[in-house]
Amino acid sequence: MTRRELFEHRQKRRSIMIAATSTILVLVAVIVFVPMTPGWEKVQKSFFNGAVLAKTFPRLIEAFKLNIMIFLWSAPLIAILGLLVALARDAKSPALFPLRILSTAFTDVFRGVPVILTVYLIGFGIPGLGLPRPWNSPYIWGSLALILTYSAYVAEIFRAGIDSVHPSQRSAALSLGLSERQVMRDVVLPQAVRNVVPSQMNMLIALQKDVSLLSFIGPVEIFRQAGVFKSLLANFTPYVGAAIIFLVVTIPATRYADYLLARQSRERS
Amino acid sequence: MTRRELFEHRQKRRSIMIAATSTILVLVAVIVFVPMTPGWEKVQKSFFNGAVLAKTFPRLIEAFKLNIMIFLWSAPLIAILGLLVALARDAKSPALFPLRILSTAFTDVFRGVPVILTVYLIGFGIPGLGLPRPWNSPYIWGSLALILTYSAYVAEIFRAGIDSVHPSQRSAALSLGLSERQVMRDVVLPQAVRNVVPSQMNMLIALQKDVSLLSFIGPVEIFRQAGVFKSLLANFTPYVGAAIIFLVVTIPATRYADYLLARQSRERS
Amino acid sequence: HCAAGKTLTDGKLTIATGNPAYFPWVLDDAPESGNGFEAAVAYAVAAEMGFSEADVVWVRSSFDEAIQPGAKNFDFNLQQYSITPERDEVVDFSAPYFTAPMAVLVGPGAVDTPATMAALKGLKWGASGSHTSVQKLMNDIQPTSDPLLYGDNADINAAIGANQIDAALFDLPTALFLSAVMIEGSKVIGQFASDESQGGDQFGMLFEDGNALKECVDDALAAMTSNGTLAAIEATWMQDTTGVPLIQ
Amino acid sequence: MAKLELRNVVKRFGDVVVCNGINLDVEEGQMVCLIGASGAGKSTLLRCINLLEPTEDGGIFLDGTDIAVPGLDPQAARKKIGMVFQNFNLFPHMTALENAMLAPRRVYKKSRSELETDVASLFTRFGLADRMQNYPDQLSGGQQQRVAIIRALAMRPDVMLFDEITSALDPQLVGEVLDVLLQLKQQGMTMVLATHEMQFARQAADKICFLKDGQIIEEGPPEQLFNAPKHVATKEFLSRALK
Amino acid sequence: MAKLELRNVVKRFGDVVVCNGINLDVEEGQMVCLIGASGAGKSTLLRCINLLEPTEDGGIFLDGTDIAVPGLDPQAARKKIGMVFQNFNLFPHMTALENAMLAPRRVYKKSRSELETDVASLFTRFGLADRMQNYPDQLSGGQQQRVAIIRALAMRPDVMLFDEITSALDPQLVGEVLDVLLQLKQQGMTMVLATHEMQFARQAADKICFLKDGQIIEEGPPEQLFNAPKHVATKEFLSRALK
Ligand SMILES: Nc1ncnc2c1ncn2[C@@H]1O[C@H](COP(=O)(O)OP(=O)(O)OP(=O)(O)O)[C@@H](O)[C@H]1O
Ligand SMILES: Nc1ncnc2c1ncn2[C@@H]1O[C@H](COP(=O)(O)OP(=O)(O)OP(=O)(O)O)[C@@H](O)[C@H]1O
Ligand SMILES: [Mg+2]
Ligand SMILES: [Mg+2]
Repeated sequence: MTRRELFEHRQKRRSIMIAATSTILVLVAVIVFVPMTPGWEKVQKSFFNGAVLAKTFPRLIEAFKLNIMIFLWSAPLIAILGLLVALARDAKSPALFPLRILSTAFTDVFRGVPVILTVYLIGFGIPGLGLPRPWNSPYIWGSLALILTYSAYVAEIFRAGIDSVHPSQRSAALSLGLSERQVMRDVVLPQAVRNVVPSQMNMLIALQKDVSLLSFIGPVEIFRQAGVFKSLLANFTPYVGAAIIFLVVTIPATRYADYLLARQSRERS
Repeated sequence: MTRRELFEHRQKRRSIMIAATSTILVLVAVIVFVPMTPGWEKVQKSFFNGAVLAKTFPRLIEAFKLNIMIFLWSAPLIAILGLLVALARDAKSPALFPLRILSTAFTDVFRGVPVILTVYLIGFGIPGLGLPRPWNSPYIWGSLALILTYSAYVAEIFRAGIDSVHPSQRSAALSLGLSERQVMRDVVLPQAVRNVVPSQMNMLIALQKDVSLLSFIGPVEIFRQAGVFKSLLANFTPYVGAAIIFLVVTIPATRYADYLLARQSRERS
Repeated sequence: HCAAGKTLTDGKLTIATGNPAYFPWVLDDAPESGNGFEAAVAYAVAAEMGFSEADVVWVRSSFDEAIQPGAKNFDFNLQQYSITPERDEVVDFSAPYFTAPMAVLVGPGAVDTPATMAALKGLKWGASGSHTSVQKLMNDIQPTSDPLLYGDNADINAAIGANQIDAALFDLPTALFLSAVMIEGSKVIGQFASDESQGGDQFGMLFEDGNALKECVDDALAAMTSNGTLAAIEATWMQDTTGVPLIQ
Repeated sequence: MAKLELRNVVKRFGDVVVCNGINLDVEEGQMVCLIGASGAGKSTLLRCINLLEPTEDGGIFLDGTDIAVPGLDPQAARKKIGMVFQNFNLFPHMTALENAMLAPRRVYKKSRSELETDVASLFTRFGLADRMQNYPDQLSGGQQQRVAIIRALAMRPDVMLFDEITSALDPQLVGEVLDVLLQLKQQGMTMVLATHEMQFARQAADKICFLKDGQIIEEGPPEQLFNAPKHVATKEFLSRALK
Repeated sequence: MAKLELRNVVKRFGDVVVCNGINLDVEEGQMVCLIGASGAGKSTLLRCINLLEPTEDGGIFLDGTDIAVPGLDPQAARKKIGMVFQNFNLFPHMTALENAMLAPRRVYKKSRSELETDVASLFTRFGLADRMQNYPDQLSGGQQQRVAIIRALAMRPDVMLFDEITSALDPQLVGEVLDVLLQLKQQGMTMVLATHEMQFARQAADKICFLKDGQIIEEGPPEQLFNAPKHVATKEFLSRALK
C-alpha cells in the first residue's frame, strides 16, 4: 500500500465515524426532544396519523397516476418548446430580430404571470370562448398552460447553458464548414445541456409538483385528493402521504441523474 | 460608409419592417377574431372586466406590499443558505463527508416535498408544538418554509455554476497559494454566479410568485386577496389584476438583469 | 313537464356539490344517500320536478368551476352558495332554500370572551377566504388587527390549534358542527341576527347564467316551502340553534 | 487570378483597427507565412479569411469570387478553407476520433464506416493511433494540437490556415508536423500560416508577410525578406527573432 | 540539502502510471530544465511538485521538509512555489492587473495601493503597461501568457515552475521572457522548467533532465547531455529536436 492509500483509508474510516455519530446525535435530538414539547401529541395526530395515512394512501396513489400522465405528456413538449424558445432568443442574425423579440416577450410574460392565472385563463378562458366537448377539456387546456409556463423557465435555463459554452468552440466548429444549425446541435448544445442538467432537474421536480395546479380547474390529482381528505378529516396527514409519494419518485430520480453526471465527468478526465 | 455598415443598415430596416408587420398581423388576428367567437362576451366579463378591475385594484396593491416584504426578507436568506448548501455539497475533503451527505439530503428532501406541505408542516406544525405568541406567527414560520424549499433549489443551481468553471481555474488559483476558501470566493464563485444568473433569475421570479403559498396558513397577500374578490364577485378579473402587478415588477427586473449581463459580456470581449 | 328538455341530459338531473361535501349539509361526503340537509333538499326538489331518485346524477365541482364562463357540467350546484348581487351578475341563483345566520367560533384560549361587538373587535380573527363571512368580518366587526384568511375550514381548525387565531366566523350550522366534533375546547359564543345581514347568508342553488331550469327549481322550492317539506327537512337535519346567544 | 486574394481588408474591434487595409495574394499551391510581433493582427487576419470575423470593408476573393460579401452564406467558403487554432479548440464532449469525423459526417453526409479508415490513417500519420478514443481532457497539450490539425485535414480543404500550430508541440513533433506541412504543399495545398518558426518560414514559405499594427509592411520571398529587409521595423523584428 | 528534492515520486491516473518513481535534486538558485517528448509527463511532474496532483507515493522535500505528506495543508508550500501554465489559465473575470494582485492581496493581506507600484513595474518589464486594465479575452495569446508569468512572480516565490511558458510567445518576446528568466536566476531564484526551447536550455540550465514514460532516463549538465548523451532514447530525441 502506498502512503496515499494508507492515508485515504484512515480518512475514510474517520469520516464514516463522524457521519455516524452526527446522524445519531441529530436523530436522538429529534426523537427525544420534539415529543417532549407540550403540543407534540396534537401535532402528531394532525400530521403523522397512522390510521389516517393507511386509510387515504391507496386513493392518493390512484390520484397520483393522473399526475404522472399529465407529467409524461407535458415534459417532452416543454423540453422541445423551451429549447426552441431558447434558440430563438439567441438568434444572432438581424433578420431574426422579430423572432428574438417575440421569444423574449414569451419568456417574460409566461414567467411573470403566476402559473395559476395562466391555468385559469387558458383552462377556463379558452374553452369559455365556445369550444364544444371534448375540445374544452381542462386536461388539454390546463396542460397547455403548464407547458407554456414551464417552457419559459426551461428556455431561460437552456439559454444560460448556451451562453456558458466558450465562443471559441463556435469558431472552431464554424471553421470546419458546419452550418450554424449543425454547430448548435453537435457542438454547442451537447455542452450546454450538460452544464444545465442540475437546473433542469430542478425544473422537472418543480413541474412534477406544479401538475397539481391543474386541480384548480377540475382534474382531481393527488394534491386535490389530499386536500379533499384534509378537509373531510381535518387532518394534514394525507399531505404527508402525498409528500412520501413525491419523494419516492423524485429522490431516486435526482440521485440517478447525479450519478450519471458524475460518471460522465469521470469518463472525461 | 463601409460596405458592412451599408449592409447592416439595410438588414436593420428590413427586420424592423418584418417585426412591425408580424406584430400587427398577430394583434389584428387577436383583436378581430377572438371577439368573433360565441363565448367572447362571457369570457370578457369574467376575466377582463373593467369595473371589477377598477374596484379591486387598490386593495390588490395594498396586499402586494405584504408579498414584497416577505420576498425582501426571504430572498437574501435563501441566497445565503443556498450558497452554503451548494458549498457543502461540493466539499471535496473526505473529512467533510457527513456535511456532504447532510446537504444532499437537504436538497433532495426540500425539493422533493411539495412546498405546500412544507408550508403546512412548518407553518402549523411547529407553532402547534406549543410556541407562545408572537413566536408562533405564520409569517415567521411560513417564511422559513419558503426559505428552506427555495434554498434547496438555489443550491442546486449554484452547484451547476460551480461545476461549470473549468478545473484549470482552480489549479491556477491554488498554485498561487490561495486557500481553498479564497479560491472559491475570488475565482470560482464569481465565474459560477455569472453563469447561473438567468437560472437564479428564474428562481427569484418563481419565489416572488410562491410567496403566495403563505396564504394557505393565513397571511392575506395579493393572491388571497384576489381569491376573496373572486369569491365575492364570482369573477376572475382580480387575478388578471394580480398578474398585471406581477408583470409590472418582474418584466423590468428581468430586462434589467439581461441588460447587465449583456453589458458585462460586452465589456470583456 | 317543466324541466323537460332543459336539463343537461334528457331525463336526468345533474346536481353538483362540493368536493368534499361537509356535515351537516351532506353526511359522510355521500350525497347519493340523501342524508344531510342539502342532499335531502336536492332529492326533494328533484322529486318535485318529476325526477325519480335514480334519475339524479351527482357530480363534484369547485367554486371556480361553478363560476367559469362557458358550458357547465351540471344543471345546478348547491354547496351553501350565498346569494349576492355581484355573483348574480355572472351566474343565476334559485330562490333561497336556507337562511343561515353567521356565528362566532372561538378557540380554547378565548372561550370567556363576552358576546359583544366591542369584545370581538380585539380578538385575532380568521375566516375562510372564499366565504362571504370575510365581508361581514371586515364591514361589521372591523377587528383591530388584520384577520388571517384560509382556504378551508380544516386550515382554520389547524390555525386555532396552533393558537395563531382566537376566533373565526362561520355560518351557524357549520360553526356548531366544528365546535362539537372538530375543534377541541372551542365554543360558539354567539350568532348575529339573521335579518341584520343584508342577504349575505341566504343560500341559493347556482345555475349557469340564463339557464331555463331556474324557473322550474324556483317553482319547486316555492311548492316545498308552502307545503312544509322544506321546514321538515330542516328540522330533520339541522341542530336546534336557539341556545346560541345573539351578539350585542 | 490568385487562389486567394485579399483586397483592402479592414477589421475593427470597436474603435481599435486591427486590420488596416490588408492586400495579399496567395497563389494556388503557395505557402504564405505571416510573421510579426504579438498583437500585430495575425490571428485576426486568419479569422477574417475564414469569415469568423465579419470584415468592415474590402474583399476576400477565393478562386475569384468575393466570399466576404455581407449577407452571403459563409458556409460554402468555410468548407474549402480549413483552420487550425492556437488554442486547439477541440470539442471536449467528443473523443479525438469523433472530433475529426464530425465535420465530414455532417457536411458531406458520409457515414462513420466510410470515414473511419481515412481518418484513422491521419491519426497514424501524426502518431496518435492509440489515442483516438480519448477525450481532449485526457490528452497532453501536444496531443491535443495534433488532433486539431487532423480534424481540419479530415475535411480535405483547398486552403488551410494555421495559427501558430506548432507553439504547443515539443521539438520532436514540430519537425514531424512541419514535414506534414511540406507534404501538403507538395500535394498542392494552398496554405497561410501565422508562425513564429522563423527557420521553417525561411525554408518552406513561398512568401513571407511581415505584419505590424494591422498592416503588411513588407512582403516577399524569404531570401529577400530575411537577407535584405527593406523596412526598419522588419529589420529590427528579424534581428531579435533570429538572434 | 538541496532546495527541492524529489524522492521516488509516483503518480498514477487510474491505471496509467504517469510519474514512475522520479528522483530529482534542485539546488538553491539552480535552473533545471525538463525535456522530453509530448506525453512524457513533464506537466504532470510540475503539477505534482506544486501539490496540484496528489502523489501516490514518495516524498517532495522543500528546504528539507516533505510537503507531499498526505493530509498536510498544501497552501504553505504553494505560497513558496509559483507556477506558470501552458494554457495561461488567467481568471477571465478579472483584469490583467487584478489577476496579478489577487494572490498577494489575499495571502499576504496587502492593500491594492501597497501592491500597485510593485505589480505595475512587472507589467512594464514585460511590455504590458498599457494592457493592465484589459480582461484576458481582450489580449492576444502572447499577451495572456505574459500576464500569467507576472501573476506568478507577483507572489515573490522561492521556487518557480514553468510549463512551456514560451510556447505561445512570438520570437521577439521569447527572447525577452528568457532574459527575464536569466535575471531571475541571477537574483537567486530556483526554477524548474518544462521546455521545448533546446537552445535556451543548453545556454541557461544548470541541469537538464530527460523524461520518458514517466521516468528521468538521463540527467546532467547541459554540455554533457547535449554533447555526450549516454542513453539511446536521449540521443534519438536530441538528434530530432536539434536538427
Ligand atoms: N475581441 C477583441 N476585442 C478587442 N480587441 C481585440 C479582440 N481580439 C483581439 N484584439 C486585439 O487585437 C490585436 C491583434 O490581436 P491578434 O490576436 O490578432 O494578434 P496576433 O498577431 O495573433 O498576436 P499573438 O502573436 O500574440 O497571437 C491585439 O492588440 C488584441 O488585443
Ligand atoms: N487527467 C488525466 N487522466 C488521464 N490521463 C492523463 C491525465 N492528464 C494527463 N494524462 C496523460 O498523462 C501523460 C502525461 O501528460 P503530460 O501532460 O504530463 O505530458 P507532457 O510531458 O507535459 O506533454 P506535452 O509536452 O504535450 O505538454 C499523457 O499521456 C496524458 O495523456
Ligand atoms: Mg495570434
Ligand atoms: Mg505538458
